[in-house]
Amino acid sequence: MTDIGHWTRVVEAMLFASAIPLPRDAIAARLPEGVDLDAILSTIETAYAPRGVNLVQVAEGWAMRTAPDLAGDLTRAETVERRLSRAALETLAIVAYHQPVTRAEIEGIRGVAVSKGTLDILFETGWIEPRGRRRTPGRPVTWVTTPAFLDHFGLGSLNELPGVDELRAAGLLDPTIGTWQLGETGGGESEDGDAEDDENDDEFAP
Amino acid sequence: MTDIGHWTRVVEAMLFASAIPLPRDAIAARLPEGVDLDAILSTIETAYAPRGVNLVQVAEGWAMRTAPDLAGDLTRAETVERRLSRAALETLAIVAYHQPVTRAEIEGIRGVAVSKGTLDILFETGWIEPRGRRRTPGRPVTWVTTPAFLDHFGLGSLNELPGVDELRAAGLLDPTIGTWQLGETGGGESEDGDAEDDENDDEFAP
Amino acid sequence: MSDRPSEPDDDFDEPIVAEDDSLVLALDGYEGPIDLLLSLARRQKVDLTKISILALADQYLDYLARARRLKIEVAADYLVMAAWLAYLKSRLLLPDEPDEDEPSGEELAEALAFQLARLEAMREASEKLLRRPQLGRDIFARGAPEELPVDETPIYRVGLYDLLKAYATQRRRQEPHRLEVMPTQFHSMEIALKRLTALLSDARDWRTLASFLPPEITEGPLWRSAVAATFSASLELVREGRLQLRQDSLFSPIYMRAVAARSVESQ
Repeated sequence: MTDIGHWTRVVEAMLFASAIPLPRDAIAARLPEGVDLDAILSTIETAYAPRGVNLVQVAEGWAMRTAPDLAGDLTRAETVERRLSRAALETLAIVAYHQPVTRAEIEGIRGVAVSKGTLDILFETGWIEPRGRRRTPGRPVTWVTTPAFLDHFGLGSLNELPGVDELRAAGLLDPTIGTWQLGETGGGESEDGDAEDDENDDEFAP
Repeated sequence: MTDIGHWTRVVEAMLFASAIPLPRDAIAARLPEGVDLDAILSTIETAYAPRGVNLVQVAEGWAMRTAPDLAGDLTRAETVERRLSRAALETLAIVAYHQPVTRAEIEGIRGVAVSKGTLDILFETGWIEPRGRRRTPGRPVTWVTTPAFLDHFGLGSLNELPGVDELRAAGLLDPTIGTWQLGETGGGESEDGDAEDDENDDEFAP
Repeated sequence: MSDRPSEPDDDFDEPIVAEDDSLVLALDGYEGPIDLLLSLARRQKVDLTKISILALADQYLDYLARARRLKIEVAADYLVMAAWLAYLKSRLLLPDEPDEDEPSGEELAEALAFQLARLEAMREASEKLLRRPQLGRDIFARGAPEELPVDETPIYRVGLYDLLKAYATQRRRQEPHRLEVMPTQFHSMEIALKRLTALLSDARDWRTLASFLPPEITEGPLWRSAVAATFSASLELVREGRLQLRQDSLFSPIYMRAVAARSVESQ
């Protein structure tokens, strides 16, 4: 831990100062040109790896976090931990793995109606948020997960969702297969691109 | 930074995660007996001394803080857009049209007191500056506009400021108050005379 | 901390307790027919992709039959699923008729298997997520974040127009003001009286006051003045005994009709 470069110290201070992950660009914006940020981040990551505090890549950014193996030795946060219902957890997983996803699509996957309260709780927790609308009749709202979700579960990006590659390979995240076979709701619910350049988009636009 | 003891890591994580400086006793209370806390704190202090974050002892206890010498490099220069208050804008206009002018004279023209802060803000913008003093009792400072003022407003010289006639021609001196119609708002506009260097056209508007 | 991962699993207790045939019937524990199907499928103890949909359909129908024998109330969606599974069974057992519009029995079974597998995958995924170290519970962020200093340089966006406008505004404030009242358009009582008198001959039956208003006046102060003027005029005509007024209750419409010529004469 000797001979630490000046800009390494500056980056270290920035990372320590922030409670939320800093996007790489936000760090770079405070550094002079020519400073090799990636090398600096890598240096810091290595230096802290054995310590009680680590540099981790979460939610598309960088953050200092206590080492996960110390969980048992650290006093839990005073806040009462929110126990999510099984329905809420399943819904959260579906939003995470199938996003952007409409409520009807969630219901199609779960096979039961999703109460509005379930989405509200997840929204209130700050883990999911509505983003855009399907370009299908009714223009239903689609839901996505937030950076806070990634941060909470220590995920660098959505690609780090547990087992996401296997699920994708098995076709289980394939959005084109709906619930038509049960002759129930959601029949008309089909996948549609989110691309802004879709045709007949705008007729229902507010 | 190798071979860090487990309890050193735990103390490090505690100090990092705490919202408030931790008194020595509070840390000790969370450690098993026999752990040499002073040695640990000293180890951490030494380890972080050259880094971007330091362990410091403040009145309330121990805390991690970004290194004070980095303040300059952590400071981000930002330009923020501000709106000039109406008072400031009017004061600026009066200085422009009536310079050199004292604060008392500005107040006389505006009909209300001019706070020192208003002149300070204008001085800070670099658009006005004090030049000389009136040869009257109290020898008050007189204010004039600067070349930066001309520059900002795209004026070649003070002579290019439009005269009162031109302001009227541009509709800027039209009163918008003083017209009233039953049940209507913003109904008619009427001309209003200028007291100083125009004949009064006192007839009612058509 | 090694005790951590097992904790959330309580949420996933299954309502079916017994391993053997004496399965405990508790439909309340299921979140709908798909959930029940998934639980039954898990009992086949095979990879969900290799599951026998036919066997599964039988198990489901059997389960529901037992529930009904035990007089357990079965919600409609379970019965809908039962009917659909019975249909699926028939499609699977009977040779497929070549019909291009309808999916084959195998396709239906595949789709159901897919749905079960997908839901199972999402359940596993949510458990895996929960097993991860979580922020604020297992790992912590900096407790006392420091705000990085920002050196703010204010810039003022003011145009020449704003400056001139400000000057003009403050000058205008110094000048004497005049309150000018614009000519007001209103419907006078004289006009209303004239109009009402003219219309009187046609007003044998009760008509609302509004129907006597000039049709071209529909809104605004003019309309309000017309209502007021017409009402005043009607009072005048009542006083003269030429008109009758009626209002059934407070704020309800006002009706008026002409007094028959005979009665005028008789006065």
